[in-house]
Amino acid sequence: NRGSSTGSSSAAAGKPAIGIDLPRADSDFWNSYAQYLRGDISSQALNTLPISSSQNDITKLVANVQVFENTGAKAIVMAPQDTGAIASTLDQLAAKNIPVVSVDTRPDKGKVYMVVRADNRAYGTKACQFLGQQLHGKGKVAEFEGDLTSVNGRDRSEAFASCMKQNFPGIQVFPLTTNWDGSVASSKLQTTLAQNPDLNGIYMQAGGVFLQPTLALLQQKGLLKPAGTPGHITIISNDGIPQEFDAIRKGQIDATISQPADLYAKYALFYAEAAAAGKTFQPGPTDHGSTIIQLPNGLEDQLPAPLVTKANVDDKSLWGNSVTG
Amino acid sequence: MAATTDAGSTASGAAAPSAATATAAAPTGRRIDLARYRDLSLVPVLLVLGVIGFIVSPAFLTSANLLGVAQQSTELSLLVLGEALILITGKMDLSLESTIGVGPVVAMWLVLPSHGGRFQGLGLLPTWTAIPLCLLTGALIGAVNGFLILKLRLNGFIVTLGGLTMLRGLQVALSQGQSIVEVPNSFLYLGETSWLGAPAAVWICLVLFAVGGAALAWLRHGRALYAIGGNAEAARTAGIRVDRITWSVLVVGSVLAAFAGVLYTGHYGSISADQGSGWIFQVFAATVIGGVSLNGGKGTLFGALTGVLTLQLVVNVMTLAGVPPLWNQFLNGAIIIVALVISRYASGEKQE
Amino acid sequence: MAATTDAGSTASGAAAPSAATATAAAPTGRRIDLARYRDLSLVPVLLVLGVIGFIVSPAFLTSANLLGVAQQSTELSLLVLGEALILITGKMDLSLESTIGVGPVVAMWLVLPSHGGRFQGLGLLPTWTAIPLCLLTGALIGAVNGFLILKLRLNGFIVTLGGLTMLRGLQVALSQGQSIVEVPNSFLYLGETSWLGAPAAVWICLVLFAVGGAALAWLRHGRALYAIGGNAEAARTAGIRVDRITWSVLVVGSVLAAFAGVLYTGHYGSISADQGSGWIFQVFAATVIGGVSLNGGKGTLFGALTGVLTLQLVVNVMTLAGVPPLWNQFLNGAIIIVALVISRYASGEKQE
Amino acid sequence: MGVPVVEAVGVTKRFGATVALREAGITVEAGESHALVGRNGAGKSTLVSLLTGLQQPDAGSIRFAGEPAPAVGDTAAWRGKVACVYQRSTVVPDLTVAENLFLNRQSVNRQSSNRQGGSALRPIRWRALRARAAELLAEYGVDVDPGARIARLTVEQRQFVEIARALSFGARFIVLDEPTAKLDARGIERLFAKLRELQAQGVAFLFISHHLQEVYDLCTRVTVFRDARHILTAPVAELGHDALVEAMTGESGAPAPAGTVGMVRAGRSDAGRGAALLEVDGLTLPGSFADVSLTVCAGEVVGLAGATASGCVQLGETVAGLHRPRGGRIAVGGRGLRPGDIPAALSAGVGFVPEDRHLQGLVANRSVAENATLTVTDQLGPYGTVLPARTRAFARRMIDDLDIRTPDAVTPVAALSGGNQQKVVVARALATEPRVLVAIRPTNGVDVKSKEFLLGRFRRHADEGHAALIVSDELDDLRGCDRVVAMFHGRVAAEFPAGWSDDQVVAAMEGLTTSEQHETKERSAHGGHD
Ligand SMILES: Nc1ncnc2c1ncn2[C@@H]1O[C@H](COP(=O)(O)OP(=O)(O)OP(=O)(O)O)[C@@H](O)[C@H]1O
Ligand SMILES: Nc1ncnc2c1ncn2[C@@H]1O[C@H](COP(=O)(O)OP(=O)(O)OP(=O)(O)O)[C@@H](O)[C@H]1O
Ligand SMILES: [Mg+2]
Ligand SMILES: [Mg+2]
Repeated sequence: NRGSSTGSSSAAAGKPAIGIDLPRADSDFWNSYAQYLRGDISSQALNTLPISSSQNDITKLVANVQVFENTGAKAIVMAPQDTGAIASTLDQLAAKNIPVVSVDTRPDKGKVYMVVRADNRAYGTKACQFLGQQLHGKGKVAEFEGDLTSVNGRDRSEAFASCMKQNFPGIQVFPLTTNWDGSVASSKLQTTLAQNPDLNGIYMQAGGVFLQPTLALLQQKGLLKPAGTPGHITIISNDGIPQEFDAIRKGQIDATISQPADLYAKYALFYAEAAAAGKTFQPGPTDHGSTIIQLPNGLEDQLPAPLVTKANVDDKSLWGNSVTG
Repeated sequence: MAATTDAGSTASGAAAPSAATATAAAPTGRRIDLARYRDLSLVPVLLVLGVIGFIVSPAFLTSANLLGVAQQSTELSLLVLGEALILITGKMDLSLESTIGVGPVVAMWLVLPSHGGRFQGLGLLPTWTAIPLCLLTGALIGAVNGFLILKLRLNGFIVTLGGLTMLRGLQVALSQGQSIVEVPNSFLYLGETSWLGAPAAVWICLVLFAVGGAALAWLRHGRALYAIGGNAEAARTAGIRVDRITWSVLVVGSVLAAFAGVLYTGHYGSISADQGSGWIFQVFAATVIGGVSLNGGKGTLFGALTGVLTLQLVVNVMTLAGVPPLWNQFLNGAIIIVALVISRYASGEKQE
Repeated sequence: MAATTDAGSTASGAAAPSAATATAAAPTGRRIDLARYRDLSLVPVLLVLGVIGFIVSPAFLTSANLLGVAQQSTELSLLVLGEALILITGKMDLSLESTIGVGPVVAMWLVLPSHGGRFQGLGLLPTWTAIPLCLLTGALIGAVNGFLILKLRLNGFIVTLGGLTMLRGLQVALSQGQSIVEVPNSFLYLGETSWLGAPAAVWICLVLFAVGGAALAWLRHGRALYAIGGNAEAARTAGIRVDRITWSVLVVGSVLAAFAGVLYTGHYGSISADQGSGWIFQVFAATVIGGVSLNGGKGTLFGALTGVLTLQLVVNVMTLAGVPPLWNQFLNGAIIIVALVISRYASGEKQE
Repeated sequence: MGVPVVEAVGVTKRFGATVALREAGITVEAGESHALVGRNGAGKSTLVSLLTGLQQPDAGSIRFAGEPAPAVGDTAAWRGKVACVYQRSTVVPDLTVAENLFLNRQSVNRQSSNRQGGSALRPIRWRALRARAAELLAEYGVDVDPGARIARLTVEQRQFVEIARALSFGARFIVLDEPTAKLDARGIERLFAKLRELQAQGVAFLFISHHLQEVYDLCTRVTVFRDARHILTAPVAELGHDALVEAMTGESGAPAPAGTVGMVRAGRSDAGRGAALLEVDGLTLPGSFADVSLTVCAGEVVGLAGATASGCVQLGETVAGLHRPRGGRIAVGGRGLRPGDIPAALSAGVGFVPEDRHLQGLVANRSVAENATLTVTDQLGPYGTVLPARTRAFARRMIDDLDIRTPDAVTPVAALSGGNQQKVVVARALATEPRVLVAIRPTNGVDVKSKEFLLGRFRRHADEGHAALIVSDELDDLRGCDRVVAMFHGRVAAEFPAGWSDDQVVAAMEGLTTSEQHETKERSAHGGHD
């Protein structure tokens, strides 16, 4: 595990220092992100300060950022899971001309150099559309929401809900709050199944957390029928981790939305380097198949988040298929 | 805490027997000592919840739903079992919430091969040793806690709070923050299988609670827990080996937590890196509303079990009722407080 | 519990006081009674951390870094101040961790206009009332806690645990889970401004700790807290209005938490929906390693403050040292335990 | 006589700077009943903790019947050699009487009921246990439900549970540390009868008490400790009361022994009485007492005598504001008191020494100074402040005034010996210079000299123009009073002017209003020897 901080080899000595904070160490998605970061740092010989982790706590993030500031960071990469409470820190960094790349979340206020993320509202909409089509516009769907206080979760929930209401009024949605906890999701799903044995679909907002508990429960209830057979519950997940791909291949779930951990890492570093070098970007399409849009407080590069189904699950370009270890 | 005397309690004080006048002793026998029934104080709450559930949804009283609630309670109830024993002995262990996660991870780390899977273990030991290793890890954690609390005389609350953080950190470090999915079948079996139409975990929990309850009620060493928690000095003068028994209880509590980890893994199909995270509040809530005193020496396992069921039924009924997500947590907290009030008046006893 | 101090007892043995001759008591005065300095027991820990920090990074001893640590400690330290007062009085309040969030949200809900912004309030009151409203909300929460604990005689730990959940739920419900970003400037001012080169919040905290410490040491009602926490019944028979003072302390604790919410909002620039979530463990850890007893009647605010600084310095030094993220939490917990051990041997006193 | 059952030689025990025992020793022969006396803090309880394996001596050796004592911590082995009624309570309040009696040997059956433990897996038979407990309690004439929780028992009943438990181990050597302090006259009688019965069976006792008369009644030899040292051991019969007190105090020509405390009251007459300071009129507290009226005048010390159930303790507590009476009126200096309000009573000038110092009197982990000034924090500085210098000065005055033996004013009160702790409680009550002092069993656990001193202090307080009401069932406490009011079953039974005889008061306390009773001899002997 060591070595995260040793990217600063001799080649890196002259490069501007980049401070990187990880939002948490205990989730599959963020660990993949961290692995990609480390890989990219050493392959590109970047000069980074020791990587810190804020354990999903905004106050720790701010403390860590302060340390970066005091140890000479020229650009900072962070993933503030609380998009409000980072505001004053961003202002402070802007005052000191330290550009910030925000990964995965879009700060509500305060200047950012670039937001690198996929569009979470698009996740919700894509999931809604997929389920709506598979179920032909009618049926019952359970939705595992994340934490109500998480922006990403909220964006997905809102987009999913409004899309369902607009396009598939025949589908009844059971939103279940889970605080991103697999056991809570499992128990609420169990209750929902007792009440609605004819449940047709499930949308889980984070495969890393919900996938195994859900599969285990359905298995136990004898409801884990392969896709295409009668009684199959249509499941769409979100994240794009290898386990989800396995489940798609086995027909246990139908689809997932690949949240590109590799691209998050790659472009976070790319923009951090560019920022430190003083480059600027304009809204519009990019050279890597995404679009930069203008935000009130900066720019956002909306990375593509492909829908993965049985049809394209073996695509080598999907990060979930190339993750190491 | 403060035993405020008002007119009512004085009355009973004076009516209480004096040794000098033998006849005056009778009243004690006749008056109902409500405090003895504090373990049943949640029963009315459970009934109320049952009625609400029945009104809210016809699905509530189906066996699928009730068995579901029972199964969802299993892991929590094992932690509660352990914590109840520890609290009765007058100690506290917050680190149980990490033991449920770190036990399985250490076992996997020791048995899973060092290449092949996504998770790299050491592959030191054969796969069948996974469950014993997990329990052993639990025992070790309990023993270390006991050492810190009983030998170094550190404050138990804070030691185990530090332990909670450290063990959770160890779990993250060993598992590299990933869920471990390729778990050996032997390890999954107990948590996922069913016996006689009900999940095996439910049977196991019932047996463990029955065994624990019986030991507390009828065995000398079980009764010693109450004596130690009630007045450790008195227990010592009565010849009870206070430190040795307390240590054993801490070990048993941690072993139960590690075993809860086995059931959890089977139940949810993988070992997630934040398994059990945040549970300790629930554990305390269940144990204490079930009538176990934080000051030691009071409470029963039956009471603690009703505490778990209350918490789980609240979630179940709220899900069935389709409470709007935004108001979910608020209602949850409000119901706990209402349950406390009901149980306080049902037991007629001040909670200290 | 028994305060056995053996160092030097042999030497002084010959001159030791006899119970029957008052004059012989003098030698004890000369010996250093380590137990009296338990409030300073973290000072060696802080020194060790300082030395490590100095070795690890030249940035450690810069004023920017140290002021940063101080500012990051402010909100937590206010909660610790409140909790320390409550613990000294022999009670507990877990709901402080929610009060820090719900206080500001309620204030915003009452003052922000009902349309225009992303967050829709009621717009009932003028903007300048935001801070008073926030503090008032805190006072109300404390008063309700006091009512449940002192009048209904419910268990304080569990009532406030229920309260914690309920208030957090209320916050989520009112704010619809979103951060509130358009906060009036008056509300932000204290948390973001600087006075005399240091953040205003740091000054405010120092003043509040000094005032609190002075009150505990030199005010009649302050001293009463120790008596109540040590033996509430003895305090009552000595004419101290136990319930009234306890109630006040609960209210003060909640007001401090609400005020911490004001500083937090200014410090981080918005009110986030999970502001303070999970802090209560930190609060307890800081308070107790700082020498305040969970059983009441013991500890000082200075000790509690060293507890906060210890926890914050640990995080700061670990970040400066570039501890690998995966091992971060593990080390954090391990250091807390080591700090406990050091402070236990530095104070020479068993922790109960 | 053969090998002594227990022999402690040259034992030393230190607590920090305090030497509790310095090369002290004691030898108890088989079948002997041996008294251990000494002033508060002399080291008696410390010796007990060494003899029963609770603590380890720093130096010296302990042998039982010639064999070395078991290792500290091997409690089971100790229990086989010695049983003990400790000075501080060793019952578990939330367990039942039956269980407390047979703690850690619940599952042992009747035949071997003396032994510890028993098989760990043998289930407890609760019904049988309760039956055995009932039998055991019946031997002491204590009628309580064996299934009741200890917490619901009176102090005296609890004490009997402790005694019954210790005696039921079947040990050949039993230590009793102030077992009579919490018992009333009949209780003491029953205890002594039981002890004599065991003595006849060859059981040896080590008996600690501050009631020297009990020593003369029960014991054959006596050992005196003073200042942590062994002073003498002699047959009781050879040592007169004065010689015994002299050995304890180290002062020759020992003045007033217990029986003559009343002498302090020399030459007082009704003429010395001033205005009524405390007026209690038709006071009723349901379940405790009804329609009680009582007046205490300035310059007067009034005794309120009554057994446990007489309600006299509750009456005292009601005057101090601890309970809210149902009816009636309390006035101090002519002004009515707000009922059930302790601060109001305090500010009206009522000082209060509560019955149980551990429960109601002391904040154990706080200093002597803080405890002694707890009631007068409003006098220790301006604007609600409490200035440390003034606190210390005030406390030193109280320490000198009441002769409290403490290393210094900032010592936690828990580190004081029992008698000195009691003095701190008295200090706390006197600190306010109360117009009316209400003291409940104020000499509880206090040695002879200190008792005399405290009672003299109360008298002085009255002489300064205040009033004192002493609630007690100990005749020694009442001897110095100007008047004694006796209560029985919640009513005033009789009132005696100075010069009462022990028989009269005891009879009134026991509800026998005629004074020709003979059965009360025992009690009077207990109280007023000499
Ligand atoms: N644990 C302890 N820590 C410090 N000092 C102690 C401790 N136990 C006893 N002492 C001191 O040792 C001395 C002897 O105390 P001990 O309790 O043996 O006296 P005692 O003879 O039983 O007095 P009493 O008649 O009041 O019960 C006292 O000065 C007391 O303050
Ligand atoms: N925490 C402590 N620190 C110091 N000394 C202690 C402590 N606890 C007990 N002691 C000592 O142990 C001895 C016995 O304590 P205990 O409270 O029984 O006093 P006691 O007289 O003599 O009590 P009582 O007569 O009310 O039953 C005392 O002398 C006291 O000094
Ligand atoms: Mg003693
Ligand atoms: Mg005593």
